[in-house]
Amino acid sequence: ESCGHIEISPPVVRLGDPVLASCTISPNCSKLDQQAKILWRLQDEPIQPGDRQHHLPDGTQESLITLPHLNYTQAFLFCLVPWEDSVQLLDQAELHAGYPPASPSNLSCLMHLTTNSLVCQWEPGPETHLPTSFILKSFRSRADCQYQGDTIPDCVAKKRQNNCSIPRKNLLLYQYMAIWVQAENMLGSSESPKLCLDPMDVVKLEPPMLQALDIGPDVVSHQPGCLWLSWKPWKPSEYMEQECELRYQPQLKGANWTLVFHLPSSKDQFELCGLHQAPVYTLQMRCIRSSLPGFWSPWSPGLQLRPT
Amino acid sequence: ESCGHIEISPPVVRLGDPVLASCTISPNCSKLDQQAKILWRLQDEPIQPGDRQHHLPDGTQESLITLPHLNYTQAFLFCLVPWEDSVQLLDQAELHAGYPPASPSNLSCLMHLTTNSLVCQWEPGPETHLPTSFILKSFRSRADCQYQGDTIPDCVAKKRQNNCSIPRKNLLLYQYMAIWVQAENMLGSSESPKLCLDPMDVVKLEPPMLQALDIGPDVVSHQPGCLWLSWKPWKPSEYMEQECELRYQPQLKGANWTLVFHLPSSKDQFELCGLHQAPVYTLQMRCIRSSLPGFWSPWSPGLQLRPT
Amino acid sequence: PSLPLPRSFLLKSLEQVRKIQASGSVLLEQLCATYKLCHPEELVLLGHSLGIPKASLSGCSSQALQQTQCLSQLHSGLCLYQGLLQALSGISPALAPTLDLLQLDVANFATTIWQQMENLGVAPTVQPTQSAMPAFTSAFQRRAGGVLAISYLQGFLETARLALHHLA
Repeated sequence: ESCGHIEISPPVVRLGDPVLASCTISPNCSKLDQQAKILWRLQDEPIQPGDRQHHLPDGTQESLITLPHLNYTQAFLFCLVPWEDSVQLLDQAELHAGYPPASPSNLSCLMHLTTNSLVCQWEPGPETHLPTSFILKSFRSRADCQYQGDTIPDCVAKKRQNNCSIPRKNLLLYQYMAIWVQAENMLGSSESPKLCLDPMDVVKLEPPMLQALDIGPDVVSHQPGCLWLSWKPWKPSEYMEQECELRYQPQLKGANWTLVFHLPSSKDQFELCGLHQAPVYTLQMRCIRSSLPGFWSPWSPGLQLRPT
Repeated sequence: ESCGHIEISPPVVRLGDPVLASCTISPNCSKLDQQAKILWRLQDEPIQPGDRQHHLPDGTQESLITLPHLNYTQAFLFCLVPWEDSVQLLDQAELHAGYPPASPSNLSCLMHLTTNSLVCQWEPGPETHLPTSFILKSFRSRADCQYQGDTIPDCVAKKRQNNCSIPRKNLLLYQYMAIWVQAENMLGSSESPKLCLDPMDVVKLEPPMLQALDIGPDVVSHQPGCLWLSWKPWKPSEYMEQECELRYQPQLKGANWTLVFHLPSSKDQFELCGLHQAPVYTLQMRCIRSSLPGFWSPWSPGLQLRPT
Repeated sequence: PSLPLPRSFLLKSLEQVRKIQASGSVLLEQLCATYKLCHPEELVLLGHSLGIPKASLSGCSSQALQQTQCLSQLHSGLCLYQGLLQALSGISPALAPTLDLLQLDVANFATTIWQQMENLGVAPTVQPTQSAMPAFTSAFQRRAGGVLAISYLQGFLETARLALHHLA
């Protein structure tokens, strides 16, 4: 006894596009008189009649309506009939409207040595108003990423998250992989441009551990304006050959940084002299993978030291 | 080719009790000469010979050793043979020692209206040094908990946690249940005394929302030393009839609280006068389920107000 | 005479050797701390009876360094140790993550070597098949086998490191 059934096509449209709906009352619906006038209501808008109402060969009553421009991203369409001095709802359908996804942009990836995962992020593009899935796709390749090797399992981003983390077991370190993002919703799909990278060339490097060295009084060369340092690389990156930079600055308003280049990634004892401009100096260090591709680490937290 | 196998009995003992171990070398162990002297090592202690070594009828070599007092809560026992100028390990067994669990004590439960779960906690008693499981057991009952109704699914506490949360779907509110904790490890088990409670009689009540009422200038009766309040019960407990208390105190060193008893759980407008001792007064409220068992909520956070 | 090896291959390989050696020593430290298995030399007999293999790097020795043979032995040795590490899975929940990472790093290094052999045109048509792995029948055998296999791997990598420096 189907006393009212709505069909809409298509269920999802571009915002502003038309929607065609039909509401049918089957003849065996005993409660309604067969000449009932089928009415429609979109959301909370006023009730309106259908464009056309007619009987189908099997006696079914059908009302057709075209909503010229669906301007709700989500809305309910009701099929009703008049009832005493009110109306009765027969069925309800959910309409969705939005946009197909634009191509995701600014795809970038970093290899996290602490979690051993490759984390990629992107910009999703304008709001689509529709549930849209973002999937990070990749396959193994060679240097120029033309060669298509084994496909790597998809990395499906969580809802409303524009990043995804490829676990270590899906990564072939020291080999190139092609990687891109695919966005998809009910109105279409799109892809970002492809990246071609070796995960180990995009390591997120942390700064070295910089420490003051307390030199015994005997060793101190009594030369004023000196201080002694030691540093060692960030533990998870110890196996990577790195080159580092030191910068120091007197604690004075508007003072400039002085840089020391091409330092090794670990040093037990390093003397820095000529520090006469202020009682306290701030020192920082950063490192980068040497002779192989990599990114600079951020500067280490400032170390305040008093020269002799 | 089993070139060495340790058997210990029992694998878990009370701390300080003896342990008997045997190490056997089967005749088909080609790599070892059959007269090899079987040796033993406990953890990092010096190597020692067995108490007795003999051949079994099937040619197996067996060495027996009794460790008079096992004083490690966890230790490795090694069976070795001399080899060139060193030794070779044949097998390793893990020994555990500790105590059977004491009866858990101070079992108490609170019904959390926000998570709709009955959270019980207890004191586990002295350290047993052994993996010990704590399980909250309960069954449905009547007022005096003598009657044994349906058993409620066990609530297994997470490791090293002395509390457990019985989910709403396992609770029959407004009915009594008997509830206790069972502790168990390899050396025995014990039970706490039983509690008999209706979850709704042990609700963890939160204080009401106390607010200053800004009375329009016309209404103000221009009587000095007055202020106006309104309060409403904590939202999740709104359906519970509650009785409340108000306390107020002038912001003076060592001032006492003055209490107002038997107040309703919600009030749109309440006038408090006679506040002449200080420019600012601190007010707090608390409530309790009225005419049915319950606990007092904590006092609400202090509200600082200026009487007229 | 064999074709010279690209500098990036040698640098990446040396980095992979150091990476594997680093996690190998972490695992050995954990096996020692957790199970008091601190001396591989006390496990040689057990190694024989379990059939734990030692991979040869004769073509990489400084006296008779033969590039193609060295690369080929390096690759098959890495495959052997990857198989061994795989056979050790289930060693213990605490060590499983480090063991999994070590095994993946060894497998990835084997791919780096194989890739380079293909680039040089010296890669056999078919990858070497995995030889039979020892069956560990007790927790002790798995732990002791782990200590032995990883200490053999560390020695293998040390020889590889020297050879790669020679080839650089």
